[in-house]
Amino acid sequence: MQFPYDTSYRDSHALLRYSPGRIAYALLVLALLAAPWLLPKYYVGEISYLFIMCVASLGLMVLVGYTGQVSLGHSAFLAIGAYVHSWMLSQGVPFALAIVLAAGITGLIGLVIGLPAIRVSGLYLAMVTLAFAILSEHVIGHWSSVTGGFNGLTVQKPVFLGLDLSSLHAFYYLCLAVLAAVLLGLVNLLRAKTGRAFMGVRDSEAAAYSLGIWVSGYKVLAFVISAAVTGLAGALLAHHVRFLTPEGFGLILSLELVLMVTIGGLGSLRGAILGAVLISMLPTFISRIKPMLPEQISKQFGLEIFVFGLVLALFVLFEPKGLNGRWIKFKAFLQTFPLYRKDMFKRGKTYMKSERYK
Amino acid sequence: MSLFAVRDVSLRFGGVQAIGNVSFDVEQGEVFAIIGPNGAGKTSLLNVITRVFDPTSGSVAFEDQEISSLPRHMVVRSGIARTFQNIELFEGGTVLDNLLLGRHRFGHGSFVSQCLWTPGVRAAEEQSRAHVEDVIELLDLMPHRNSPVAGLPYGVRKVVELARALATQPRLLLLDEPASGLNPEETRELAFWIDDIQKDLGITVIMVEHDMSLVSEAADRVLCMNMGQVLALGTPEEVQADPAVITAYLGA
Amino acid sequence: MNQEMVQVIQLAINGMAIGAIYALVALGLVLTYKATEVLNFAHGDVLMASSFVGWGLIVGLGWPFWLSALCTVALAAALSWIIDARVMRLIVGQPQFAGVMLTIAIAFMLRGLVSMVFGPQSRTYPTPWSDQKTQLGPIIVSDLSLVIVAAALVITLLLFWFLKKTTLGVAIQAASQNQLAAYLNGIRVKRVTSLVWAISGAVAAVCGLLLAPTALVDIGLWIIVLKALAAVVLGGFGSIPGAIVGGLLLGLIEQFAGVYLPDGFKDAMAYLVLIGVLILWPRGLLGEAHGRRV
Amino acid sequence: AGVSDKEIVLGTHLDLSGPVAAGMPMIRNGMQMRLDEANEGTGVNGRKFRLVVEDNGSQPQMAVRAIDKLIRKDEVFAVVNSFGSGPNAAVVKRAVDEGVLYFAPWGASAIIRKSAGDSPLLFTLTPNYDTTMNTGVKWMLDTHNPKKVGYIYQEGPLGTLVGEGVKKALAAKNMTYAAEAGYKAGDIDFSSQVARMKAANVDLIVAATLTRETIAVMGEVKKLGWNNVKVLTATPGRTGIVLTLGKETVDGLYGVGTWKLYSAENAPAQIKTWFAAYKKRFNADPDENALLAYSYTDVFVKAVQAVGRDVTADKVSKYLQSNSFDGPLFYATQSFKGNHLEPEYVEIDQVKAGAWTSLTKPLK
Amino acid sequence: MKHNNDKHNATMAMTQPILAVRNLETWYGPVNAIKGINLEIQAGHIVAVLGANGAGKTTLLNTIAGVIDPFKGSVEFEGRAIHGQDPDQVARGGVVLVPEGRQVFPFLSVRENLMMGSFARSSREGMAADLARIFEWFPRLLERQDQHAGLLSGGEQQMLAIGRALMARPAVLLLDEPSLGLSPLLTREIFSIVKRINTELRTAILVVEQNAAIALATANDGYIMELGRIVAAGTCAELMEKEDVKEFYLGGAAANADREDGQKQRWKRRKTWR
Ligand SMILES: Nc1ncnc2c1ncn2[C@@H]1O[C@H](COP(=O)(O)OP(=O)(O)OP(=O)(O)O)[C@@H](O)[C@H]1O
Ligand SMILES: Nc1ncnc2c1ncn2[C@@H]1O[C@H](COP(=O)(O)OP(=O)(O)OP(=O)(O)O)[C@@H](O)[C@H]1O
Ligand SMILES: [Mg+2]
Ligand SMILES: [Mg+2]
Repeated sequence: MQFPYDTSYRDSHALLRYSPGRIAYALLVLALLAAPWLLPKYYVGEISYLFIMCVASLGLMVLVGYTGQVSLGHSAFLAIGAYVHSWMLSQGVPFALAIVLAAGITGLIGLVIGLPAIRVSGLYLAMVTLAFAILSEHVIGHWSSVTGGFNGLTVQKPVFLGLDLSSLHAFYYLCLAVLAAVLLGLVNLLRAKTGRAFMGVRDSEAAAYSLGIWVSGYKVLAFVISAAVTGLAGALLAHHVRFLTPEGFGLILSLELVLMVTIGGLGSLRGAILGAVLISMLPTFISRIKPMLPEQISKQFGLEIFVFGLVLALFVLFEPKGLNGRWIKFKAFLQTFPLYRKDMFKRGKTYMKSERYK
Repeated sequence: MSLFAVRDVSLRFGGVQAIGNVSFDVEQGEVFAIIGPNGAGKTSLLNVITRVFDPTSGSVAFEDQEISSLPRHMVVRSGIARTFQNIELFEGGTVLDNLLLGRHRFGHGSFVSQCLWTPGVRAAEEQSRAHVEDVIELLDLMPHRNSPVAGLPYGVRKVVELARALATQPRLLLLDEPASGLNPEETRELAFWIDDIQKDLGITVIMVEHDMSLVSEAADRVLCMNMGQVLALGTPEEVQADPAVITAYLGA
Repeated sequence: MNQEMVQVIQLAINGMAIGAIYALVALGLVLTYKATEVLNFAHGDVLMASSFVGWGLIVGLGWPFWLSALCTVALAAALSWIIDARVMRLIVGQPQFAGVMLTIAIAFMLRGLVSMVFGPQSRTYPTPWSDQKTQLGPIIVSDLSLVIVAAALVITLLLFWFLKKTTLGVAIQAASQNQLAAYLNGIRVKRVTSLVWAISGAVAAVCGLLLAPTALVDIGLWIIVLKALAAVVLGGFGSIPGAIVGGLLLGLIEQFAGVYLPDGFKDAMAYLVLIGVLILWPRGLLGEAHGRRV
Repeated sequence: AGVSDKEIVLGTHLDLSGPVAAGMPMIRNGMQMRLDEANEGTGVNGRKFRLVVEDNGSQPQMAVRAIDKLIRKDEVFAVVNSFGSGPNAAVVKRAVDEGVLYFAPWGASAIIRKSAGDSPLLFTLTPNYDTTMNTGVKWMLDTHNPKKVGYIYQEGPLGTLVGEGVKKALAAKNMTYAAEAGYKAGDIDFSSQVARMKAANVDLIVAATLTRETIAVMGEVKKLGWNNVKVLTATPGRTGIVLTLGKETVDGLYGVGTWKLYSAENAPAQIKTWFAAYKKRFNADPDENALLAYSYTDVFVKAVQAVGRDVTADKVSKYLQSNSFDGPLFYATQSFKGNHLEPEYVEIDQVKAGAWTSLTKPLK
Repeated sequence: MKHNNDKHNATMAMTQPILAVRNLETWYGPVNAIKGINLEIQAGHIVAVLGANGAGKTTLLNTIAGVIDPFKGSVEFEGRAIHGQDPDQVARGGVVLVPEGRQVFPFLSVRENLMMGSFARSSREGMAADLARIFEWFPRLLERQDQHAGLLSGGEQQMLAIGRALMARPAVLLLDEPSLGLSPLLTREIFSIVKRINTELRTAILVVEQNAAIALATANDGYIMELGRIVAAGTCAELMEKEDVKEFYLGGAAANADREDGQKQRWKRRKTWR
């Protein structure tokens, strides 16, 4: 059993207060650093991709999980980040500058898309972002002089200080570094004033105003941060794919991102990462288990999507608080060990609360 | 010149005249109660003061500054904090989170330094926390400090809201039915707190209230509204003795 | 009538015909939204599945069209009832978005099931109206479009009357606005919400059956739900007239933008209008006035 | 890589879960059929083919993961008959850079070529949309002399590429589009596109459309009673399925064919047996894609067979480059020039009485 | 406490109670909100439940109404167990709850809200008369009958919620803090209406209330809850005699005495019942 207690104010916002947690995370970091030498090539590449999706998922989580604004158009920010980055590389802009500018420009576009959020909210906002994504796909497809249109755009290799970052290992570390930086930055931001203000905007606008939170400002700020982080992920994704076409950034990708944050658990960065891992690995996992099924079933078309849907449904049904919720229960189990009651988290009757007044 | 002045404020919702030409002054250090039948426009008046609604006409001044055209989020910066009739807490957070949000109007470092969690930001956080702890202590919230507000009993939630308003270090505090849902014992405690807030912290209080025991115990002056109009204004005793107030509000 | 006029009228008629389909699909979305505040992403897939079932009955089993249509509608209603009663029910009280996720999951499963059961190939079946058209002076309308418009009209009026004028209809609205209070008033909330889902499923089946002759029985039919979504949003969530207005508007915009604006603006225009409308009317054209009292 | 004592591992990535998943069983089955034939007995020089199928969902990102798995985990010898312009363009470079043969990707050959940096390990067999369309439209212009030409296209690589060919043919006659109208994959209504054509009063509509859209466009044209217009569809619309689903609606439709088309009735005996074998094995009627996948695989298998026991990508590549091939769907014997199967024959067909009837000999 | 309960039960043992709660225990996840409660309502009686914040009063009512399932124990209505039923079933059975915090249907008009109340009634008969009576009792609602309920003031919503429950013609009416946010005049009116409902319609009423004075004056019997348990029970007359009740619930003499010397006494004596 573990009892939380603070001995100074600092304790309460410390990130890892107890040594088990510290040790666990230190081990995780070590494992991630060593992974490229320990794992087969294929997995190293897969994990790099996971890192990228984690960054994108973190970006969306800031918006959906912390300010409660749903975006169905985040694939557009990925696309913008990827295209801006690739275009700048092709214009001879150095890699480091290009990736920062890609994030910055995507952030600016996030600002423009965030402006309607001042007036529009909920599902209406989701639709605005969806419309934006469709429009931007349209623009990318038709602005062929810059984007290569539907014929695609080849992405130049990432070179930083004369170092080729496109090799399997170098790219792995690049993605890991970006993920770590984004994660730390967001963790800090969200435990500081800005993060609390986001929560305020999400839970009660009336109260937020009364405490001096400039609600519209923070809503737009969340869009900007979210877009910039997602744009950053887009820039990395460009190097992962090495060849950009507009179809790569459609509605499906947006949905996947939204699935990541909801399955992960809204309102938690850990959830964003867990969700990204689950959703990105699921198709691979399904195709791995397929050969184990009898031929009549495994050769059926539609099996993939059916199983994908089934797994999603099971997750939503049995863990509506997301993977993060599961994690918290697991921790509670460990911390209260002999006293843990199974029905501690049992769900009783629940009733729908209208969200229409928001 | 008084600390706070409402001048000829009117508010219409379509055909409903929620407030009609209400004027009053509140002096520094006063506890000013607003009473009146349900639907008299009391909450609406607080909403006009805190810029939730634009008044159809009239003006509101605080410390000689016109506040009826401030952006909504700037009101608290001029020193006015409020609570809500139907509790508006941040349900996703703990009591502590809610109170720390009350400190929003004080600087905590730039955006970038927040991302980097610089020593400056950390110091600001700790300072906020120290201030919040004072409020927690004042209002006896220690046992609930780290509880999620979502599961708290109604009465505690009311106190948390009050505490959050206090955390903004206001000079004028607007309370909307602070005693509703409290039992007499708790109401008496609230009276003590209001007393402390007024005497020790020097905060002027305007409260909308239906519990006459609290009003007569805590308030210096009382305004009674009816159908959006001022019905009576005076000391608690005077107002409670006013026959118009008795017929419209108190009952025989 | 000069050439130009004929064209404008023809376009308007075409736009209304396609708009009526959008509106009808949108109507189904509005219903489930009204009853359970779930944005049903699986609606398009119920529609698609119904068209396959319709094919199975008409072509596969060789049943007469009307009997098959009736059975298909009943099956779709039953399916939707089950989706609500057995699946959606389990996550009541969770944030709105959990519901959206769940319907997406159900959508995937339906799509997978249909292609596993029927195979993924496109197909078609005959209807009493296939390849028939009606000529009104210089204007030509396919009979199917007329049927669609009529169906949209009848269904809308029925639903409108049902929700506004019958006690059960008002109870449906009540259950959606405050479920706990509805329970406490003795409204059989579970039955009522499932009923609405079933109605919505039936409407989807009608759409699926009417759409298949022109758009083929195809797994990709579900995509129409995106258009319907745009229509719902244009008109305002939870508003039945809104869904109709939104759907028709969308159809007309597409039609006229497709002919009179430069190539490439057909879809873009619809979404630009959508964004513009929402900025001016953040709750859609006919959405309920909202805002919480504080 | 991919060649062991007993086995040659081949990979492919198809759209198993995306928008065109419906067509994939045909490709996979056709390919599998040819490989199984090769595996009979002792197999190919003592080795047997094993095929690994991955899903690309028609999305570049998924394709990248699929190819990474094929290359790094399954260590395939070659990627054969992988599907989709975008997915193939996105991944081809990864494969050839690792020394993996990339054979017969289904998609826009020129784009895939460009993306691969003209690697000698890439062999494209799909005729280019732009060049074949150029030939087809040219024939229409010469034969029917349309005054105004309109273009209806699916937004995406198909529309872009076909458009390039059409434009080129028009430019040669000093013409441009009188009207063009795009649509998005998944659209169900084509009345506005056809109305736009009608408004521009065109007398030839070139349609870069797939099955459903081709039928719908024809349906609109017929509905309007618009008799003095011809509709020419590109290869993806010139299929058997368009006939079965479109019925009378598609009567009179012109199509640009880049391979022979058989139906169960009019096929030569040899093809009929093949149809029967397919039906027996997969319990479904094959379409031209199945046969096409079969023929492409056939070319590949022949090359592997020919180089003998010591199989390397280089050798297979050399063999392919220096020999010519025939197949049941090819209009004539063809060979690889610059690793692309040439010449690109084109035939103009028209739907008459429910069947594609050729109007021309194969044109170059 | 035991003693109290026994005596209380003994006095009423001859008639079967219309509603009986036995050994009820309810949990919110890890929180034990009520810890074994026994309570009875005789037909035609008004019972008041008093208690501090968080005592579990709302939880008790919610458990009776079927909003929450109890962990242990039973709720019996007219001798039949009703715990574990869905709230709509309980309501149609005749036990209707007016929940804490004005649960109105915000986008329905006031009149439609009232119509919804009649869903639980067994017969449609006399509905118009009931509606008229409610409008007579709450004239304010008549004025606002076509307005969306969500736009009413707090007090107006409370009236609406009570009126709506009455439309169900319940056998047992459960009221959770009906005076919350009402003006003193209205509070009194509501309680007089409660009394009238009780006498005119013979409805048994269980009312949770902070305003103990008026609650005890209206009710026949009372219970006092603290931290999930019943700590005192008896007829209202008995309860009003208790010193503790006087001091803590009736805002008794002790508190006012402190002010005599001009200085408020800052001590807070917290009652712990045992
Ligand atoms: N947004 C609105 N639209 C229309 N009418 C409104 C709106 N807000 C309030 N009203 C009406 O204005 C009147 C005054 O409401 P207000 O909430 O100020 O009353 P109150 O004095 O606070 O009452 P209570 O003591 O019951 O809380 C009420 O009749 C209410 O119906
Ligand atoms: N949803 C919930 N989740 C967790 N705990 C809860 C929840 N609702 C109530 N509780 C806890 O159960 C206990 C009893 O709460 P309840 O609301 O029944 O009290 P009450 O007597 O009605 O108080 P009040 O006078 O404030 O309405 C409290 O300690 C409260 O914190
Ligand atoms: Mg009020
Ligand atoms: Mg309570």
